[in-house]
Amino acid sequence: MLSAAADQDLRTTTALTRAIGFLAFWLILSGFKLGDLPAGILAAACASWASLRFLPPGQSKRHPMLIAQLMLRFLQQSVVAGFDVALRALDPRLPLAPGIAICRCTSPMGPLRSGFCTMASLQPGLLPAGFDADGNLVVHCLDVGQPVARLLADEEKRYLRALGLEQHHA
Amino acid sequence: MTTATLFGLCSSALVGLGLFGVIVDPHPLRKILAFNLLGSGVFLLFGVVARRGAAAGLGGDPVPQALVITGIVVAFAATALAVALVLRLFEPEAGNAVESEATSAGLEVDGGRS
Amino acid sequence: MAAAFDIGLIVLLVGIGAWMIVVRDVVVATIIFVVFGLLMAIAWVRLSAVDVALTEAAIGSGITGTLLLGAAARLKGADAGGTRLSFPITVVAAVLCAMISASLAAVALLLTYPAPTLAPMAMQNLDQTGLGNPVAAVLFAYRALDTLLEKVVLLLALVGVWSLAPDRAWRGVPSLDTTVPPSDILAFFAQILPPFGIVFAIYMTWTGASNPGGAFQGGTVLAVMWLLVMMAGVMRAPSISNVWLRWLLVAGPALFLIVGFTGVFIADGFLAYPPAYAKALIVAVEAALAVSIAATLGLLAAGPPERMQQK
Amino acid sequence: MPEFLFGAALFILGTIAVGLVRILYSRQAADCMMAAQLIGTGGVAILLLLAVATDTPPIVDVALMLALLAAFASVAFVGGLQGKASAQAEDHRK
Amino acid sequence: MSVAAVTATTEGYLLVLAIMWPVAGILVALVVNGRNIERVAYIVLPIGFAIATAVVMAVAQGGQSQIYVVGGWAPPLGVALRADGISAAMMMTTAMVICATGLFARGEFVQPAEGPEARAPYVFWILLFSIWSALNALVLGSDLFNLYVALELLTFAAVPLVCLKGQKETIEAALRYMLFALIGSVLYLLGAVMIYGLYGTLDIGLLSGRVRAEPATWIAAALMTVGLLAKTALFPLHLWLPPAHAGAPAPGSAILSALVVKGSFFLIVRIWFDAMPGHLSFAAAQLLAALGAGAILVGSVLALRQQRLKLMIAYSTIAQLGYLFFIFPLATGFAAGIVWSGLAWTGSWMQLFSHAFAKAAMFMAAGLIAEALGHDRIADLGGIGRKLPITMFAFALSGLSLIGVPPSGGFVAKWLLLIATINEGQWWWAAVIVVGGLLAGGYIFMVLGRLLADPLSPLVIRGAVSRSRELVALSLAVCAVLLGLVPLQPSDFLRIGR
Amino acid sequence: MSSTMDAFTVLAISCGAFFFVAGTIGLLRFPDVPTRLHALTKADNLGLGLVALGLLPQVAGPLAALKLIIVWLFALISGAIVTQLIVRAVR
Repeated sequence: MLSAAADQDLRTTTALTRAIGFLAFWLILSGFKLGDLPAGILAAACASWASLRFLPPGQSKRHPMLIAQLMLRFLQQSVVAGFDVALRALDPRLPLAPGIAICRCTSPMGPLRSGFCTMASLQPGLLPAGFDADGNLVVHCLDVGQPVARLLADEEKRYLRALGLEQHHA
Repeated sequence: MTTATLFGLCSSALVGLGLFGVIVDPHPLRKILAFNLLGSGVFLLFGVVARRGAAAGLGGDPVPQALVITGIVVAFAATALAVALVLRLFEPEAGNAVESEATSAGLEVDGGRS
Repeated sequence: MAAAFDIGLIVLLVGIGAWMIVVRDVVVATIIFVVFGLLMAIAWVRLSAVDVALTEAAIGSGITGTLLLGAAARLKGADAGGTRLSFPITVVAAVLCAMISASLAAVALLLTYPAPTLAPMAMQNLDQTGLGNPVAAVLFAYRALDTLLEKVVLLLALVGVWSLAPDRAWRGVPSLDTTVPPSDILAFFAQILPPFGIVFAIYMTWTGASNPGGAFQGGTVLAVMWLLVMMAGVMRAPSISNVWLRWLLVAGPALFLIVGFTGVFIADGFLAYPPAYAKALIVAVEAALAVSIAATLGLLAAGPPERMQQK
Repeated sequence: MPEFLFGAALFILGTIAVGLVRILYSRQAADCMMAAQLIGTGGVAILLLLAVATDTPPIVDVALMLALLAAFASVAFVGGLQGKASAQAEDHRK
Repeated sequence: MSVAAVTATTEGYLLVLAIMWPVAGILVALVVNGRNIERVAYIVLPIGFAIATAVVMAVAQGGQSQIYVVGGWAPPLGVALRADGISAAMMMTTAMVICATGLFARGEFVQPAEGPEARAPYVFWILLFSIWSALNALVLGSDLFNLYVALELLTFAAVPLVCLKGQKETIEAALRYMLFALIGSVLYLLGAVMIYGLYGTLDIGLLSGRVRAEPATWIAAALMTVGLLAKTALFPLHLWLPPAHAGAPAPGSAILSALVVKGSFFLIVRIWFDAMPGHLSFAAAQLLAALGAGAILVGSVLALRQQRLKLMIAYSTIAQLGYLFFIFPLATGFAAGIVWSGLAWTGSWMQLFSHAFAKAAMFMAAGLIAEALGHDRIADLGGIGRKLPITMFAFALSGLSLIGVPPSGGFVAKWLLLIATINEGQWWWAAVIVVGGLLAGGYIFMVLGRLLADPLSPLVIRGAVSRSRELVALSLAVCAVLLGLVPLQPSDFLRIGR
Repeated sequence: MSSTMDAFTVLAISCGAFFFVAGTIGLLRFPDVPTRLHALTKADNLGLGLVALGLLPQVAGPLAALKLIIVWLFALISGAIVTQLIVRAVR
C-alpha cells in the first residue's frame, strides 16, 4: 500500500489530469471564448469532483504512449468489426456460427474489468455477455470457429500493460 | 406544401391518434402513453405556428417555441404524477400498504424498518 | 430533397404513433414511445426549433424513458387492465377523433400567409435583456411569470408524487437504488458517463443565454445523470426529508422569486431586470434553476418514497 | 451539397425505418430494446447531416444530447427491470 | 412598446402579490421541517386574506379594472394581470373559503406532538397554498397560456388532495380525475395554440379586438370550451367528480367543491365574454345551458338516490354547477340586441359565490358528522343532529341556500336567473330552475329529517367534535345566507371592467 | 480544393450510408437477438463514424470538427455499453 502522502499526491495528480481533460471537453463544446472560460473551469471542477467520487484513482502507473496506441487500436478494431459484420450480413450464404465462448479474464474486478469488456465488445465478432459462476468471461461470438480465447488474452495483455497493471497479474 | 403545412398535418394525425388512445385504451399506463402522444401532437402544432411565424432573421417565432418548452416540462410533471398514481393503484403490495384509519394521523407504524 | 426528408419523417412519426396505440404489450408500447420521442427531436430540428429539440431529446428519451419503462416493468405482473369499451362506443370514439383530426388538418391547410408573429418584437427588445437567444428572452424576461409558475407546478407535482407514499415510508427513500455487483457494466457506465454529463449540462445552461440551450435542458441532463448513478447503485437515493435536498429543490424558484421582487425596487416592477444587469441576473437564476430542475425531475422519475433508508 | 446531405439523411432514415419495422414486429420487449439503440445511432447521424445541410451548428448539440441520452432508454429498461425486481425481493424478505 | 392599450394601474402590484404570496408560502413550507408548517400557515393565511381585501378595495374605489404588466413587458410580447369586478369578488370568496378551511383543518392536519414529520399535514398545507395561488392566478390572468399554467397548477394541487387518505378507492378516484383533467387541459391548450396561430397573441384584451368570425376560431373556441367543461365536471363529463369530491378528506372536499371546479368555469366565461365577446351564437349558448339543465336534473336525481352523505353532497355539486351555465344564454343579451344583460350576470355570480360558501360549509358539516360517527351512511344518521346542534344548523342553513329559500344567497341567485329567463324570453329554463330547487329541497330535507329523527340504536360517538370547527362550518353557512341581503338588482361591482 | 473536399464528403458519407444498410440487412437476416445486436452496433457505429468523417471538411474550424468526433465517440462508447446490457438481459 502506498503511504498517505503518496496517496494524496496521486489524488491531486489524477484530479488535475482529469480536470484538464474535462476542460478540453468544454472547449470542444463551446469553442474557445475567453468570456466562457470561468464557466468552463467551474464545469471542469464539478466534473472532476464527480469523477473522483465515482471512480477513485487507480494506484498503478499508466503509460500514456501505450494508452494512445490502445485507443488507436480500439478505433481500428471497431472499423474492422464493422466490415466484418457487413460482409457477413451481405454474404448470400450468411456465414454465421453464433455461439458462446468462455474465456479466462485476469483484469481486476470493478471498473477495470468493465472497461476491458467494453473494449472487447468492439472486437470483430465478439460481444461479452457477463460472467459465469467462476468469474470467467462469457463471450457471445458470431463465429465460434474464431480463436476467441487467444484473441481476448492478447487484447487483455495489451490493455493491462497500458494501464501498468501487468506485474500484478503476470 | 411547406414544411409547416406538412408538420401541421402530422400534428393533426397525432392528436387524433392520441385522443383515440386516451379514450379507448383500457390500460391506465397506456392511457398515459396516449396522452403523451396527444400532447406531442399539440406541441407540434405549436411548432408549426412558430415555424410559420419565421421573421426577423429567425427560423421561427420564439414565443411559441418557449411556450412548448414550458409545456413539455409540465407534461412530464403530469406524466410523473399520473404514473405514480397508477403504480400505487395496481402494484401487488399496494393492497397492504393502504393505511387504516388509525394510522392516517401520520404516525410511523413500524419504526423505520431499519 | 428537404421536403422528401420531411415527408419520410412524418410518415415514420405517424406510423410509430399508430403502432404504439395498437400494440398489445405495455412494455413494447413504452419502448415505442421512447423511440417516438427521439424522432420528435429530429422533427423539432426540422421546424427550426433547436431549443425545443434539445428539450425533447433530454426529456423525451432520458427521463420519460426511466419513468415509463420502470413503471411498465413494475406493472408487468399486476393485472392493470381496466374494462374494455364496447365496440359501438369504440367506433363512436374513432369517428369523433377522426373528426377532430380532420378539422385540425383543415385548419393547418387553410391558415394563410403572412402568419402573425411576434418574432420581430422579440428581436427588437432583445438588447434590453442582454441575451442573445430569443427563446431564453421569452422564457426569462418577456414571459418570466409563466416560467416561474411552471417551476411551482413542477414542485407541486413532486409533492403530489410524494403524497402517495405510505405513511410508514414518509421520510424514506424511493426504491430506485439497487445493489448490483461491482463488476457490473451498468455501474461502469454510471462511473464514467456522469462527469461528461455534468460538463455538458453546465455547457447547456451557460450557452442558453446566447445559443439554443438553457436551464431546462441542462437541468434535465443533470437529472438523467443523477438517476443513472442511483440506478446503478453508485450513489444512494436520498431520503426525501433530507434538508439539503429540500433546499436544492427550492433554491431555483426561490432565487427567481427574490430576483423578481428585487425588480420592483431596482427596475420597472416584478420580474423586470435593469438592462445593465439583466444578463447576469438571468444567468444566475438559470444556474440555480438548473440545479433545482435536476433535483425535481430526478425525484419525479424516482417516484414516491417506498421504504426507510437502511442504516 | 445540402441536397446530397438531405438525401443521405433521408436514406439513413429509410434504413432506420426498415430496421424499426423488423425489430418492433417481433413484439418482444428484449428485441424492442434494440430500437432505441438503432434510433440513437441513426438519429445522431441524421442530426449531424442536418446540422451541416442547414448550416446550423447548434444542431450538433442536439446530436450530442442524443448520443449521451439515447443509451439511457435501454439503461432505464434494464436497470428498471432488474432494480425494481431486486428491490421488491428485498422488501419481501424483510 | 407597440400596443399602448395596456398600462399598469397604481394598485396593480397587489395582483402580483396575490399570486406570489402563497407561492412564497409553498417554498418556505417545503424547506421548513414539517413541524413548523402550521406556523407558516398562520402567517400566509391572514396576510393573503389582507391582500385579497386590498384588491377588492382598490377595484371598488377605482371603479375600474386594476392592471399589472409583469416585468414591464406589455402584451402581446409579455403577460399582464387584470382584476375586474368578478375577479375581485372571486378572490374574496377564495380567500374567505381558504382561510376558513385552514382554520377547520387545524383540527385534522396537525403534526403529531412527538416524533418526526408526518405525511398528511405536510402535504395538505402545501396543497392549500398552491390552490390559493392557482385560483388567484386563474382569476387574474389575462393571457391564455398563463392561464393554462395556472390551470395545471390547480390540477396538480387538487389531485393529491383527493387521495390524501391513501385508500384504494380514493386513489382510483384521483387517477380518474387526473385523466379527465389532463385531457381537459390538453384540449384547452390545443385551442389556445390555434388562437395564437390565427391572431398572433394570447392576451385576452387584445384578442377581443382581433377575433374574426371564421370556422378556425370556432374550432379553437370549441376545443377550449370542451376541455374546460371536462374540468368543470359539467354533465355529461361529470363522471369523475362524485368519487373524487366524496373521497377527499373534509377540508379537501370543501375546497374542491367550493372553489376548484369554479376555476375552469371562470375561464370559460373569460373566453366567451372577454376574449371573444359577441361571438357566442344563440345555438351554442342554448347547448351549454341545456347541458347545465341536464346537470341540474341528473345531478339532483342522483343526489336523491345516494346512501352516503358525502356522495350526496358531491352529486348536489354537479347539479348546482349546472345553474352557472345559464349565464351563457341569459347574460349574453340575445333578446335585447345588446351585448350584455346585467341581471343574469349578477345572478350567475351570486350562484357561484353562495354555492361556494354553502358547499364548503356542508362538506365540513358532513366531515364532522363522519368524524363523530365513524361513517356517513345517511340511513344511520338518526339523532346526530341533537348531539351536534351547531353542525346540524350549519348543514341546514347551507342546505336552504342550495334550495334557494329566502333569504339566502342561493335565493337571490335563482330569483335573478328566473327573472332573467322571463326578460330574455327563454322561459324554458325557468322550469328547470324551479324543478331543480324542488329536487334540492328533496335531498336536503331527506337528510335533515334523518339528522333530527330518533336514532334506531343508541348513538355511539367515536370522538369529541371540536366546537371551534363546528363554528367554522356555521360561519361559512351564515356567509351563504348573508349574501341573500344584497339587493335584487344587477350589481355594479360585478360589472367593473366591462 | 473545395471540390476535392466535397468529393471526399460524398464518398465518406456514401460509405457510411452503405454500412447503415448493411446493419439493417443484418437486422433482417440474422437469426437471434445477440447476433442482431452485433449487426446493429458494429455496422451502425462504423456508419456513423464515416458520416462524421465525411462532414469534417464541411464544418468551420478545428474545434467544430473535434465536436463531431466527440459525438461519434460518445455514440460508440454508449453503444458498446448498452449492447452488453441488452445481451446480458436477454441471456
